[in-house]
This record gives sequence, C-alpha cells and structure tokens, in this order.
Amino acid sequence: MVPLENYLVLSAILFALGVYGVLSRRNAVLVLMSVELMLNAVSLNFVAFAAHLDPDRATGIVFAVFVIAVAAAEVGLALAIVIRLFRNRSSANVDEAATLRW
Amino acid sequence: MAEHAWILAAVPAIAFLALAALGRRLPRQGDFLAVLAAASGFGLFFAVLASFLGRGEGAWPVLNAIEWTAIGDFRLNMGIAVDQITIVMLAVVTTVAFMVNVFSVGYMKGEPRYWWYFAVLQLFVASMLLLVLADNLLLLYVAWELVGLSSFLLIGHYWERRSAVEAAKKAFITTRVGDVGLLIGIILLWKATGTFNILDIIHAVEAGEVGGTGLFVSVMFIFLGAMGKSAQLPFHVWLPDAMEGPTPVSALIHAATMVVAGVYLVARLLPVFEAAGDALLVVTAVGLITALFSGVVAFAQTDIKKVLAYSTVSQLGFMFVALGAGVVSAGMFHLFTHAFFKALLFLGAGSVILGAHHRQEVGQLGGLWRRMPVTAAAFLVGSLALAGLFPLAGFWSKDEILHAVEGHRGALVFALISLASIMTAFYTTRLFILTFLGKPRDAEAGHARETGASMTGPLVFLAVLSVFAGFVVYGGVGEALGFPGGFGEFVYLHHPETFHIDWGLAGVSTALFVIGVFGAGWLYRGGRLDRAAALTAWQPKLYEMTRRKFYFDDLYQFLIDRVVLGFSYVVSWFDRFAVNDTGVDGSATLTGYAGFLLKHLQTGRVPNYALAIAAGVAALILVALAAGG
Amino acid sequence: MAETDAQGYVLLTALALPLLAAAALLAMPGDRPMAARRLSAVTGAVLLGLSIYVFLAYRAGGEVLQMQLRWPWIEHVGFLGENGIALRLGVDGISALLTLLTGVVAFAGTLVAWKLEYRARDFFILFWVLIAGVYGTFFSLDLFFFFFFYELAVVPLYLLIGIWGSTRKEYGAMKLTLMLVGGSVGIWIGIFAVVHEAGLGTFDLPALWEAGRSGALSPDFQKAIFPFFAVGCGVLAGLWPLHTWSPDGHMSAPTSVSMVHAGVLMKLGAFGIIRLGIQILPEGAAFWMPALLVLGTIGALYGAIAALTQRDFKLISGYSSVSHMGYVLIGLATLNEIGVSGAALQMFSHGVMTALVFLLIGALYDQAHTRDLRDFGGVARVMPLWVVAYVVAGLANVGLPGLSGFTAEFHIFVGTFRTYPIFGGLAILAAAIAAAYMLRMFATVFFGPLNPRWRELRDLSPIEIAAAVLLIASMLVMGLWWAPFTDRLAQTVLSLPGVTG
Amino acid sequence: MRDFTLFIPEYIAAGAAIGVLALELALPRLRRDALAWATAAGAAAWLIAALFYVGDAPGDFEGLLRTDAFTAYFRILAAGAVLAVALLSARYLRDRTRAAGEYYGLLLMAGAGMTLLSAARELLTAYVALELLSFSLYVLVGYLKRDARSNEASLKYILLGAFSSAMLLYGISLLYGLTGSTTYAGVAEGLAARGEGTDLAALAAIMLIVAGVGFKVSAAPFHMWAPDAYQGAPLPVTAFLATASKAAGFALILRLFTEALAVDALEWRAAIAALAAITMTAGNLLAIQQTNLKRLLAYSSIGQAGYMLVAVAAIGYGDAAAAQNASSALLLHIAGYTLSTMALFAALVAHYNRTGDESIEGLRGLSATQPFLALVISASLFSFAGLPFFAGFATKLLLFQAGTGAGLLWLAGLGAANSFISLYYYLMVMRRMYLFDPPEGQTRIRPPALLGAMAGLLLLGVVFIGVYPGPVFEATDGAAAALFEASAAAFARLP
Repeated sequence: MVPLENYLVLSAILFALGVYGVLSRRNAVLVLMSVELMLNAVSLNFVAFAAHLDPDRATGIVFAVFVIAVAAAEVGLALAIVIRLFRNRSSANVDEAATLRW
Repeated sequence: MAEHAWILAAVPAIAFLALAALGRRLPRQGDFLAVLAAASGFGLFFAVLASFLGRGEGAWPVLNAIEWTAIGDFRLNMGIAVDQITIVMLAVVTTVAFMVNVFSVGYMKGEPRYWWYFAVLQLFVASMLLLVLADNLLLLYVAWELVGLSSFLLIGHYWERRSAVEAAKKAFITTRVGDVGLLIGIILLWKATGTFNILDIIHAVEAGEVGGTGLFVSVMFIFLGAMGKSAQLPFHVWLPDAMEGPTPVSALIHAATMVVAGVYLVARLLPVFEAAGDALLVVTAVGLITALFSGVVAFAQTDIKKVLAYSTVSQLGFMFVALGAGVVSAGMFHLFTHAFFKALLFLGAGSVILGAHHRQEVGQLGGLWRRMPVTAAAFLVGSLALAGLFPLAGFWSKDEILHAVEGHRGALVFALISLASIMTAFYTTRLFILTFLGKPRDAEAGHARETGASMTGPLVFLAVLSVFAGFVVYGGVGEALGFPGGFGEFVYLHHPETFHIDWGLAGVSTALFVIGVFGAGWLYRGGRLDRAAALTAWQPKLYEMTRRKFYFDDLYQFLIDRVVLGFSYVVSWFDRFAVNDTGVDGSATLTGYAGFLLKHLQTGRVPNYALAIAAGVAALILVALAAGG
Repeated sequence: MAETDAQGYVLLTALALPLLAAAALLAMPGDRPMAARRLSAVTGAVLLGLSIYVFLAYRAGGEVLQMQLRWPWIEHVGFLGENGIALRLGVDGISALLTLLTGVVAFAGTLVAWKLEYRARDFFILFWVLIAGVYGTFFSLDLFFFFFFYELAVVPLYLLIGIWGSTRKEYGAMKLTLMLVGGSVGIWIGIFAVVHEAGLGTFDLPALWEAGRSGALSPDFQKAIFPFFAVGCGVLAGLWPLHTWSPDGHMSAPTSVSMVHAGVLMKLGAFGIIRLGIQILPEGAAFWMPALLVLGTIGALYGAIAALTQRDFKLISGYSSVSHMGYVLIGLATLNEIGVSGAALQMFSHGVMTALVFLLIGALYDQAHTRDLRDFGGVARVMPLWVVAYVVAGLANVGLPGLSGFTAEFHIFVGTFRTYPIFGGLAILAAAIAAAYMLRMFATVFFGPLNPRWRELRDLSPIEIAAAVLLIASMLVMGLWWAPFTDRLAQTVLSLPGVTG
Repeated sequence: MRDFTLFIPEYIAAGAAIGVLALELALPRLRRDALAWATAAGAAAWLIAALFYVGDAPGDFEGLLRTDAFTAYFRILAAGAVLAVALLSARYLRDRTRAAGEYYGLLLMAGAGMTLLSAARELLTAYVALELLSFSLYVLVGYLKRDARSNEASLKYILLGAFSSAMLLYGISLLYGLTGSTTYAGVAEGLAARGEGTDLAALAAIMLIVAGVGFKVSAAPFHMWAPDAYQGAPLPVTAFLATASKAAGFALILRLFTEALAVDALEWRAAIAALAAITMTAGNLLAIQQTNLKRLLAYSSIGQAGYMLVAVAAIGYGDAAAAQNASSALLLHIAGYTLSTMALFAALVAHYNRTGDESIEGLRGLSATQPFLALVISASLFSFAGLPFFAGFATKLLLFQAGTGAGLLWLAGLGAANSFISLYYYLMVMRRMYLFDPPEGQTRIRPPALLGAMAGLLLLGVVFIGVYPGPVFEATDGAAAALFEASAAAFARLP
C-alpha cells in the first residue's frame, strides 16, 4: 500500500501548480484548465484519505465523484461564457477584459 | 419710611418705563413727567431723612431684605440698607438730579429724541439710587452695570456723530474692564466670608475671620472696579471723551453722581480696606497721582468741558487721598460739596455753550461777563468754591482733607496735596478769566445772550448750595438741622469727631488759594494770551505733551490695535487654517486619499484578483498562527 | 420601576406632535406653502404651550424625575434582559428648563420661517423632524431612545442647510453633518461599553445611573469611557478643538435653522454630557472634569477673541456661541451645585439670546444680502426696532444684569471661583472681551452716520417682532426673577452624583 | 430516516422553475413579463408554504439536512428575495432580452439552493447547495449576452468563483482527512479528539474554508470580484447578489462555525476579527471615490459584510450565550439590510427603467422629478448608515452591542467609525438628488405603479424595524436558538 504521505504531497503539488496556473495564465481557457488541475488535486486527496483512513471508504469516493461531476458542469458553464467573451471581443485574453475597474 | 427707601429708586424707574414706552406720544414728549419724578424724588428724600433721623442713632443702619434665590445651602438675600453714608449720597443724587432735570428742559429743547433723553436720565437716577441703597455687593454690582449702561446710552445720545459713538463705546469698555475687577473682587470676598451682604462682610473682616494676602488681593480687585468707574489713572481716558454727551448729562453723571460711585464703594468698605494690609496706601498713591496728573493736564485744555472733566478727575483723586488717610468723613464731605459746585460749573458751562451758539473752545469765547451776567456770577461762585475761597463749601471740604492728611499721612503727601490744590486754583481761575473776562475773541461770542429762567434758576440754587453747604461741618449747624452733630459726628469710621477750626491750617489753605489764583491772574491778566504764548514757546515739548494728555489715548489705541486686535487676527487665522483646514478638513481629505490609493488595487484583471485571494489565504494563516498560538 | 403617571402623556404628545405634523405635511401637496405655514404655526404654538406647561408643572420640591411614562418596547430577547428597551419618558429640572427653551426657540423659528418661499412644505417637514429629535432627547430616560432622538436631531440638518442655506451652503452642510455624526461615533462606543459592562442587559438610564453610582462600573472603566461621551457630545456642544463647524455651519445655514441649531441643538451636546457623562460615570466625570474645564475656558476665551475681528455677522455670533458654550462646559466642570445650575441657566439664556441674534441677522440679510459689518453704518436711522432688539440681545450677551445673561454667568463665575479661582478670573475676562466685540458691532453698524446705500431698508415685520418679543420676554423673565428657574434646578443638580453640596 | 415532507416548499420552488422553463418553450409568443408574473406566483406559493413550516419542530433528513427555525428564517428570506427580484426584473428584462425563461428558472433554483445551504449539516451537501446557488448566479450575472460589461463580469465571477470553490474543496478534503467524517458533528468530534496545541494542518484547512466562504460574502481581500460583478450584472441580479447571495454565505458560515469548527475557535477567531476589520474599512474607504451607483453599492455592501463578520468573530470570542446573542443580532441585521437593499433597488430600477443611467450624476434633481423615489433611496441609504427611523439604526446598534458582549469593543468601535465614514458617500448621493436641479425640461413624473408600490411597502418594513425591532428580533432570536440547539454538543466542548 503506497503510504498516504506520497499522495498528499502529489496532491499538494498538483494544487500548487493549479494555483500558479490561475495566477500567471492570460488566456481564460488556460485559467480554466488550471482550476481543473486544482479540482483533480482535491479528488486525489479524497480518494487517498478514503483508502487509508476511512473503514467503509464510501464517503471519500462519493465526494470525489461529486467533485468530478461539479468540475465538469463548471467547465461547461465557463466555456460558454468564454465563447460569449470571444464573440464580443474576438480574444479570450483576460487582461483585455478589464474595462470594469477601480 | 426709611426702610421703604427703595421707593426713591422705584419712582424714577417707573418714570423710565413710562417715558420709554409712550414718551414720543406724550405732550411735550413727557419732559414734565421726568421733572415731576425728580422733584418727587427730592421731596421723598427729606421724608426718608426725617424718618431716618427720627429713629435715633441706635437704629442705624435701617435694613430691609427679601430672599432672592436658594440652591442647596447657597442662600442669597437682596435688600436695602440705609446708614449715614447712604443719606449723604441720597442727598447729593436727588438734589443734583432734580436740578439737572429742570436745566435739561431748557437746554435740550429742539434736540433729536428729546423724550428718549429724559427716559434714560430717569433710568440713570433709578440705578444710581439702587446702587447707593443696595445692602449687598451683588445688588450693588447689578446697579453698577445699569449705571454703566445708562452712561453709555447718554454719552452716545447724539449717535449720528461718529465721535459720540466712539466715546460711548470707549466709556463702556473701559468701565467694563474695571467691572471685571469688581466682580472678581466681590466673588473672592464671597468665597472668603461666605456672604455678599456688606455689613456681614465688614463684621467678618473686623472679627478677623479673613485676612492676609487673600483679603488684600480681593480688596485690590474691588479697588480696580472703583478706579474704572471713578476714572482714576490709568482708567481716566474715558471721562474727558464722555463730554461728547449733552452737558446736563456731564453735570449729573460725570461730575456729581456716577463717577463718585467708586468713592462711595471704597467709603462703604473702608473697614475692609483698613484690615487689608496697606491697601489704603495704594488708594492714597493712586488718588495722589491722579490728582496731580489731571491737574497738570487741565492747564493745557482749551475746551471748557474738558477742563472741567480733568478737574473732576483731579477732585476724585482728592477724595481717594482722604479715604486713603482712613478718614471717611473728609472723603464723603468733599464728595458732598464737590457735587454741588462741580454740577454748578458744568451747568454754567452748558449755559455758556448754549448762549454762545455752541462754542466750547475757550479760544472762541471771552468777555462774556457783560453779556451773560447771571451765568457769569454763578460760574464765579462755583469756581471760587472749587478753588477753595474761605467761606465757600470747597474751602471747608479741602480743609478737612488737609487736616486728615496732616493727621494720618506724612509731610510728603501733605506737600503734594497742597501742590494739587494750588493747581486746582490755577486752572479754575484760568478758565474763568479766558471765558468771562477780556474781549470776546469771536464774533459769535460777541453777541451771546443770557439763557432762559429754567436754566439760570438751577444755577442760582446750586450757587446758594455751594456757598452754604460747607457750614454743615459745624456741630451747631448740624444739630439745628436735626443731625446728631456736625458732619464729622454724623459720618465717621470708628468714633465721631467733633469739628473745631484749626486757624493755622486755614491760613495755609488760603495761602494755597491765593498763590493759585494770582498766578493764573498774572499769566492771563485781562484775557490776553501773550504771556501764556511766551510760556509755551519756552517749553514747546512739555506744552505739547500736556496738551496731548501725555499720549495716554494714543498709547491705549496702539495697545488695542496692535496687541488685542493683532492677537485676535492670529487666533482667527489659527482657527481658520490650523484647527479647521488642516485638522478637520485635513483628516477628511486624508481618508479620501486612502480610498484613492486603495482604488488602484482594483485593477480589473482576473489574475490580480486571484493573487489577492491567494495572498489573503496566506495572510489569514499567518494571523491565525500569530494569535492562535 | 416608576410607572406611568398622567402627565407622562403630556410628554408623549409633545414628542409625537412634531412627528405627526411632519407626516401631515408629507401627505400634503407641495404647491400650497400657505397651508404648510399655517399648520406649522399652529403646531409651534401648541408645542410652546406644552413646553410652558411642562416647565411650570414640574414641582420644585418633588422628587427629581417627574412626569414619567414607560412603554416596554423589547424585553427578554437576545442579550436584552429584564426591561431591555422601553420608551421611557421623564423630565428632571434641567430637561424641564431645556424643554421650555425648545418650545420658545422652535416657535420663534417657525415664525421666522414664515417668509420662506422655496419649497416651504419640505422645509417644515425636516424642521419638525429636527424638533421632534430635540424633544425626544430631552425627555427619554432610555439610552436606546436617547441616542435615537439624538441622531434624529442631526439627520435633517444636511438637507436643511444644503437646500435652503446661503454662502458655501454645500460645504457648510456637509461639514456640519459629518462633524456631528462623527461625534456620535464616540457616543456609540460609550453606549456599547456601558451597556455591556453594567451587565444588566438593559438600556434603561436610571438603572445605568444606579450601576454607575453603586460601583458596578469600576472606577478605571469609568475613567476610560468618560472621554468617549465627553468628546462625542462635546462636538455638538462646541468643545474647543471640535468647534469649527459652528462658525462655518451657521454662516451657511438659513435663519431659522441657525436659530434652532445654535439655540437648542448645541444644548443637546451639553445635556448629553450631563445625562451620559456625569450621571452614568461619576468617577470618570470627577477624574476628567479638570481637562473639560481647561477646554471650556480655552473655548470661552478663544471664541471671544476670535469674534473680535470677524467681519461677518454670523461668524461673530458663531464664535460667540462657541464662547458661551465654553461657559456651559466650565459650569459643568466645576461639579458644584452653583456651577452646574449656572451651566443649566446658561444653556437656556444662551439659547434664547442666540436665537434672537440669528433672527435679527436673518432679517437684515434677507434685505441687504450682505453680512459684512463694514458695509453698514447708522442702521438705527432706518431700522430702529431692529436695533433696539439687537442692543437688548447684545447686552444680554455681554451679561448685563436684568437680562438672562447675567443670571447664568453669575452662577457660573461663583461656582467656578469656589473650586478653580484662576479659571473663574479667565472666564470673567472672556465676558469682558464679549463686551468689546458686541460694542464694536454696535458702534460700526447701528450708530454713526447712515450709509446712503441702505436708505430703503425696512424694519422688522410684525411676525418677526412677535418672535423677537417672545425671545426678549424670556430673557427678561430669567433676568429679573431667578426663583422659578433656580428652585427647579436645585433639586436635580444636587441629585447629580459627584456634585458637591 | 428519509422524511421527504421536510422540503415541500423547495419542491414548489424547483417545480415552479421547471414550469417557467417549460412555459417559455411551449408558448414562445407569450408576453415576456408574463414569465415574471409566473415566477412571482411560484415564489409566493413557496413563501406561503414556508410560512407553514415556521413553528414546526426541528426535522432531520439522514443527518445531512436539518429544518428548524434557522432554516425557516433563510427559507422566508430566500422566497422573499426571489419574489422581489422577479417583480424587479419584469419590465427591466422585457426591454433588454427576448429569452427570459432561463433567467427566471435559475432565479428560483438559486433560491432553493440557498435554503438547502442553510439546512445543510454535512460538507458535501453544503458544497452541492453552494454550487447550485453559485452556478445560477454565474449565468444570471452574464445574462445580457450582447452587453460586453455583463459578459466580462460573469467571466471574472466564474473564474474567481471556481478558483475559490477549489480552495474551499481542498480545505474540506484536508478536514475530511483530519477527522474522517464529513458531517459537521463528525468533524467537531474529530477536531476535538485531536487534542491541544495548534495543528498546522487543521489551521490550513480552516483558513482555506474561510477563504472560500469569504469569497461568497465578498469579505476583503476576497472581495475584488464583487464591484465588477455588481456593476456588470443586470440591476435586479445585483440586488439578488447583494441580498440573497450574501445571506446564504452567512447561513453557511453560521452553521459551519457554530458546529463543525466551534472547537478550534482559538485558531480562527483572530483571523475572522481581522477579516471583519479589513472588510469594513476597505469597503467604506473604496466607496468614497465611486461615481457609478452600482459600484458604490457594491462597496457599501462589502462594508456591510464587514459589520456582519463582527458577529461571526463574536461567536469565536464569546461564550455560548454571547455567541447566540451575536447570531440573533446578525440575523436581525441581515433582515434589516435585505429589506433596505430591496427597497433601494426597487427605486433604482424604476429610475433606471426611465433614464437608463447608472451614474450617481444621473440622479440629479430626482427630488424634484420623483420625490417619492428620492425619499425611498434616502431612507435606505440612511438605513445603511445606521441613522434613526430606519432599520440600520436599531440593527447596527444591537449587532455591535452583541459584538461588545463578546469582548470586541474595539471592533464595534471600528464599525461605528466606518458607519460614520459611510455617511459621507451616502450624503454625496443625496446631494445629487436634493441639492441639484433636474436636467432641464424634466417635470414631475409619477413613479411606476408596481415598483412604486413595492418600494413603499419595503420602506414601511424598513421604518418598522428601525422604530420597533421587537417582533423581528424575537423571530431571529428563535432562529439563533435553533441554530445553537443543533450545535449544542459541539459548542459544549468549548474550553
């Protein structure tokens, strides 16, 4: 059985990468992909904890499934909005979408 | 009747209200009402005098008080107290008021706001009588302020003239500064003795409950008030300017009654002054300096009323010297006689001014002896009384003062007071010669006419008084009038003194009179100014200084403009810029600026927002660690 | 727990009447100003009657709090325990006197606002909300409602000054409102601390007073919290460094708002210091009073000196209000029965005086449209009644005996001398300076040759004369006959904790 | 056991949502604001059904959801908000877009989500309900497809929303790892069992959750999405964002921090207090500079969130009684705030429908043209500033008083100071309305019937709470009692 810590470290790394992606990427779609990365880290976490700590394993795995489902819905929705943005501004660059400020 | 002496004050007060309310619509604008009030006041005085004397010495002073207010154990009773000093003052005020009212009817005919003049005159008389009758310092202070108010209104009667308004303002503010001292003194005395009642304070002081520097400080504050009202140096500046008011006003207020309020106050509280260290020395010094200073300044004045004004200031100095010597009878006696002949001189000057078609400058008068014989004769009697000729009133009161000073003060004070009386004789003679003798220096003065009976009447009456008032000092005359004896036996501090003429002293004072009169007679003989001009040419700087009243007015004007108003500009500038713009508005703009800076963090770009969230999480963890640990 | 007595409902009507008037005016169409004026005049008159009744019905000998009314509002909910919040009204000596003041000044203010043309109805709506706030503060014995009405009196000010004001009205309106609400932040904090510390879970003032007296509020706590109340209410009372809204605010406020504001609202601040400061935190008051005394004296001197060289009428009376409120603070700071009753008398006297002064300034400004002293001269020739009224107000301001100014100042000076003679001397000096700036105005504006430019100025209108007579009458009554005022105050002042007999 | 009858009102709401969607598909030629009336009817039915549940004994669904007075309070709040926003949107949407079905459907869904969120006692259920609410809002914010600003707002909102919900999830996963359970009660037991001393993992988990939840209630520094989203979103949606979304956030916080995380109060209370201080100050300072009305109200709403967080901090610092008092005062303040905001937006929508101008400048002379609307706007602004006669005065006083009860006098004082600062920019708005003359040519205009009536009714509610907060305060006190009854066990372990 792979020790729990390895999973946690991996998920932390994934999470950190996701955060870095959101902070640095200019294109909305790539930002979305980074968020997906973070959500995958979360699912990994849940599965790892379910495997090691939880005797009946159900909660963790159900949670992971739900996260995946919600992530999918979120991406669907976000991409729809990004397409709308693309229609209006012919670019998905997040920096250009900054007319609302101060 | 003595315990209801407050009626004396109530009658003029009611007259004031009547005149103020419907004066304009009354026939002759209500001047008859004023004269009636003054006359009834004069009559009522004798009733009060009779009832007072009837009670006999044991029952003095006659008291009558009501409870005014009470907060916790702070009780305040207001009422009247009639004793010997009060009787003297009542005599002076009612008599002179009556004469001035009668004189004013003629003098003020045709003047603007004729009814208002009489209304305020009654207000003045009422508040002066209240001042004299008050049994406690608080009521005295109330009357003191009302007297100041009526003087302000009367000086500023011709308020169309800028100079009259400025003079009224100057008078009110200068006396007001003095009143500040008086109020502080009154409250300090209250703090020490626990009461405002004058008699209780005197008993407490005499019983020794109060003393030391505390008493001295409070007495000095009270003397400050007296100096303000009685125009002693350095508060004297307002009295000469107060001549802007109508002349009868000068006669009543700035000669006989108001200005002596300070002397009355010191006389009333003399036992307290005695107990307060060397307070009396201070009183003597101030009186002496003022007498000498104003005597010198009177030499160089050319306006009749200004000369008389400075003469009043000087005579008040004499009274304070007498009180300073601890002899209340001398002070009060001089006050008594001075009121009559000074009122006479002022009314005489008024008659001259009216007769010579409003000429006041001595340079424009001269040779009025033939044109206005009655006024001239009355004026002569007044002048001689002031100068101190033997049988006249002025001689006896000045003799009493010399006697008091000789007895209680050293030779130096005696010498200086003698010099002052020489000066008095000198400027009185100078004034009389320049006004009545010699040739008329101006066409208008050439055909001046004698004034009407309603004005010469009071002059004659006062002239008679100026001649015979002096004899009251004799025991025999006193008893004849029902008094327990001469003036000394009636008004005294600790024990009555019977009067007996001291021929040596009488000789000295007559000598002083002669020196003064003939000195002036020689300098201005026959009304010619050539010798006087030569004298001024010899010492031009000194003459200019005396003529400009030793630059006191300019000094005060400088002080006010530079120091007081300057400081006020600084304060209002400070309030505008420091407290308001930087302090209040400053903090407002600061908050706004903070908002402005924060605003720029909101760049509108998603990565910045995400960064804020990430940084937020980190910060929260740090805060939780720092606090939670 | 004093229950409701019949007279309590008098207070309730005096409180509800202005609110009902405001509501009625709100319902009325805006284009009939005459109806609004008549309704307001009636309301003003009735309120004046009620105020006089409240003052006279207050028995001097009876117990301190009279005419009580208590309606439980919220109890046993959340942290509010027994008697949590109650609409509890009651009057003691000081608030009875100030009620009379409010009645007089409000009625005078209504009369003066008679000639207001621009949106008269809206003006009166806001005016009556303000008056209701003032009455509420003087009556309420519950901290929640005290603060409710205290703020209510400040809420309409922005619009009253902003819409109907004169010079720099927007700046004046914003500054005035912000500084007064800024002050109430201090009161808020004070309330939170006191209600929590007392631990009774109630806003009932008498209970909090008892807690303050009985030591439930520890001395250190009281010393720490008193400055919040002192500064919070001090802003409205013109405490020295926080006074700058008074000159600016009055310069831009319309006449009747200035009258009510300087006449009554500034007293709200001083009343707050008594109700919240002295009564709830006696040890705190005893500890901080010397500081308040110094600030009060500075205020008195500072206001008088600054008024000396002002050129605008309203600035002079603005600074003189700061100076006179300085006296009130000095009176309070003496914490002895004469001084504190002097402060209460000064509140009434200054209220009536300033109301008259602003009335007259308004009457002149409406015709001359300039308030610069130097433009005028010899006005007595064309406006004699106006000059007589102003001279009376000026002399009251200066403290001439026979008028209310002297009565109040005398008590304050005597009270101050008992404990702090030096400050008493400074206060009297400030009174002398008051004589200087008042006389300066008399000389330059009223007397002297008439400036030809003002030949056609008209004298006071009958309505203004009525208002002026009402104000002068109150000045004379207090000036000549002290007993009704001092007897009513004696009981209350002695009952204040920390006030030495 | 599965008692399905507990959530009948929610079924009504969901049913209505689907009904509206179906209605639009079936009758495309229907007048667009008819849908609004349908939604309003659905919301009204939901509200009436909710009223039936007010007095009921607390019900439990499989340990996941709990219906008690607390849930009833938020159910009524949600139904009321949806009803109001539906009526606000009627004419607003008719002028701007053809397809309105999804708008109203999602509105009802969001409301249902909000109630579930307040009922949730298990992390996953709470998360699902939260995402239901959030997703509906992402779409609603971006509903005006052709308006670039609405589009940009929804982009920012969804990207940052997703980002912060990811953080929330990560926190929840760590929490699950630490305690082995996802129900609030289980988490509480797990945390308690972990013994004394700061536990970095628990601390990190809680802080991540605070971040996720902080984003929802727009607490600084997670607030940056709010101004842009409020400005870009259609006006009625901004109203919904300011009221329902914020209330839902606090429902979650209250459930979470009184039960699951109560044990580790020592760790998070300082952070929450700091969060409250920063939020109110940043919100008020930033608002001073604003010229756009919606953006100003966004910052004002952030300020209000700061005041509300004071109560949450009080839950951390105070004992059980002080915490319950703070919660009841918070719920009262939320009720007052919601009423004031709805009244304000009723007036603003009426004004916007006529002028189409969002700037403060656009309000010039409103007191002359539409005095009633000006009165309503002034009343709500004064209510936000906490001045008498209006709800804010009583609710803010009681809220800060409860905060002081838990020993947070400095925070209450800061709140009072911030309310004072807020008065400045509220007065700037009133200055435009009262002190300026209307643009030339504009005369008196009668306010629109529906919005005018709504504004009047809400104004009455605002004044009622301001003057006589008694009854509403008793209701919220009941809700707080129910909340603490549910978390009694967890709170008892508090040292």
